Amino acid sequence: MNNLKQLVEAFIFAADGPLSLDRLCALLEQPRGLVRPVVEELMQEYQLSARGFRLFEIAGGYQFRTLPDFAPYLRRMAKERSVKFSQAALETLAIIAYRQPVTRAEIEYLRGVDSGGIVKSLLERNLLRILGKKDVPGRPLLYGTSRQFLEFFGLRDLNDLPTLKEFAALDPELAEAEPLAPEGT
Amino acid sequence: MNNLKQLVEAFIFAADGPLSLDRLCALLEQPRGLVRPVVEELMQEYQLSARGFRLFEIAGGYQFRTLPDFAPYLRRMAKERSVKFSQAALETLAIIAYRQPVTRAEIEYLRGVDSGGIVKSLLERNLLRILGKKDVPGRPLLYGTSRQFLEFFGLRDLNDLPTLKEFAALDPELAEAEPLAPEGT
Amino acid sequence: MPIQILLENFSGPLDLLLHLIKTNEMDIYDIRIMEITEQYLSIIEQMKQLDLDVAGEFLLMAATLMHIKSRMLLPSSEEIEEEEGEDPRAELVRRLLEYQRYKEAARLFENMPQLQRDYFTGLVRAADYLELEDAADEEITVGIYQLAEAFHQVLSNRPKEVFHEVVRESLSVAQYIRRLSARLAERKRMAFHECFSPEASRIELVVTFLAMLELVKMRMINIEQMKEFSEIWLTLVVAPEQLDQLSAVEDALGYE
Repeated sequence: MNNLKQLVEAFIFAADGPLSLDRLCALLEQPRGLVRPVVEELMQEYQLSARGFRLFEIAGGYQFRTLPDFAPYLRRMAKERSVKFSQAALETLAIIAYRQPVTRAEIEYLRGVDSGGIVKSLLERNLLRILGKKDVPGRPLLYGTSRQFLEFFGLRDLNDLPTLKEFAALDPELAEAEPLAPEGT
Repeated sequence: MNNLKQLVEAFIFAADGPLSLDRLCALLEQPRGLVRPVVEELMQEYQLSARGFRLFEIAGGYQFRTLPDFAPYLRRMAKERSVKFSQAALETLAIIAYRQPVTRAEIEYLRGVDSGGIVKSLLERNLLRILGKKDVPGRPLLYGTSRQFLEFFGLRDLNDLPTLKEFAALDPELAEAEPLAPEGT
Repeated sequence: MPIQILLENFSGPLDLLLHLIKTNEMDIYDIRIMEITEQYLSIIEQMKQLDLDVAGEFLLMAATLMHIKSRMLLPSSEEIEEEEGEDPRAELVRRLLEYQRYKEAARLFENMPQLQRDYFTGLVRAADYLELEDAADEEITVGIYQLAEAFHQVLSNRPKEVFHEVVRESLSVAQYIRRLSARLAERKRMAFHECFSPEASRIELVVTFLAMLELVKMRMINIEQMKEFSEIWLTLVVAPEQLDQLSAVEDALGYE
């Protein structure tokens, strides 16, 4: 029966939200009378041992969660999770990388939406730098990518950015796509 | 110090991927010398106790995962069926994993067939990454495996790849091109 | 003996060859090339008779095999041995061995525990209950590929009116007419593709093309092609001095 406990633990752990007793029984193909005591035993075990997380009963189901005491620390980690990008940030970064030097207006023209906030956050993440001002009325700022950008993507220099043609060549359907090379360096 | 172990456990549990020792130390604001033994103790504990999941060392970090033994049951719960690789995709992935950095032309020479579509789909699944361009005419892209590749196969690093049966290469040139210990991660 | 083989069961010609070597219990270092070539060709022939597509790679290998066979048939005088040095089969053997190795690796990969098939891990669990501001915004792990792909997307979703707008703003067709006719006056005859600079943006290409059409319409140039798909030639059909009249018509073009 030890095996059943391990299995219950594995199911609750791997579920992507609180797992109800009914669902658990269905998955295990075991009656409630057999499964419920196992879950309760598990909850007790976690309660008694000094672990970093516990088994909680939440929203009609069971779920492992870290102890509330640790929340301030864990939030620190959550904030740092920013090595990932939203689709919008990625698009903006891509436009700047391939089209630099580029103004905010040009980015917005290509994306079709306001991009000020995203440019600002990319600047804050040191992925962009300001290359100067464009010689047109209003003298808007010109953006380009930074050294950190190259480091982040593991590029030696901007010439290392793949041209779209190289990807198009992988896929016969895309072969007719525009062969746009990064402009300038 | 028991508190530190709990916190380490909570961090690893709550992280959205394998958590490296360096990152863990930075989050805890503690030196490696203090954190490493704690992680090792935790790993040992999970190894010895019959739990539903364990602490694994994967892709240069630590992560809780269920035991492969339970997979047949847990698959019942998985929402998306894991995508099965085709023979062609596995061959391509193997060539890239063992020979990286490698160009598309090299892959195709080894396989004897066009592999563009497969490379593209592996790139889309994040299992590959572009390592740069090769210093030969045409500057073709160089492919290698990604961190997600390690995560996917539960490998600590590329040295964890199974060793391939050696064969007596007929061509000294090819034998030289054999450094099977892949570079970097 | 008819061999029932479907090419699609093989990931490529090397895979098929390995299969033949194995079923014939041959030593990979000493392939009986006549036998193998014969069997290989008969399989390809069968496929063709069944009206099945045979991928080019399989045909290429057939050619390679026949080439090796012919070299094996050459009298093996010692001089040739010394000159050529290598066994004609050597490169093929090397490729087969190397391929066999990765085929084996592919099998190992298949059996290695895989995430979401053998290993499971709760995904992004902290976001569930730590009340993260951006938990809802789906984030993606990126590499250069994703970056390039994003740019590709932007370009393909680009607003349609882009041409008109930019044409009006910065590249006037009139200007390109002048440029093109000046070059023609100098050279008398130009190939179609020479009119487009390889660095030109898509917009420039479009404007150059429009300029070309305008010149044809004004009967300033002639366009000819010898046969289908061959090079198209542009010839100036007026005296160079007459090009001066161009500026007069410019305003009437309506491009501004």
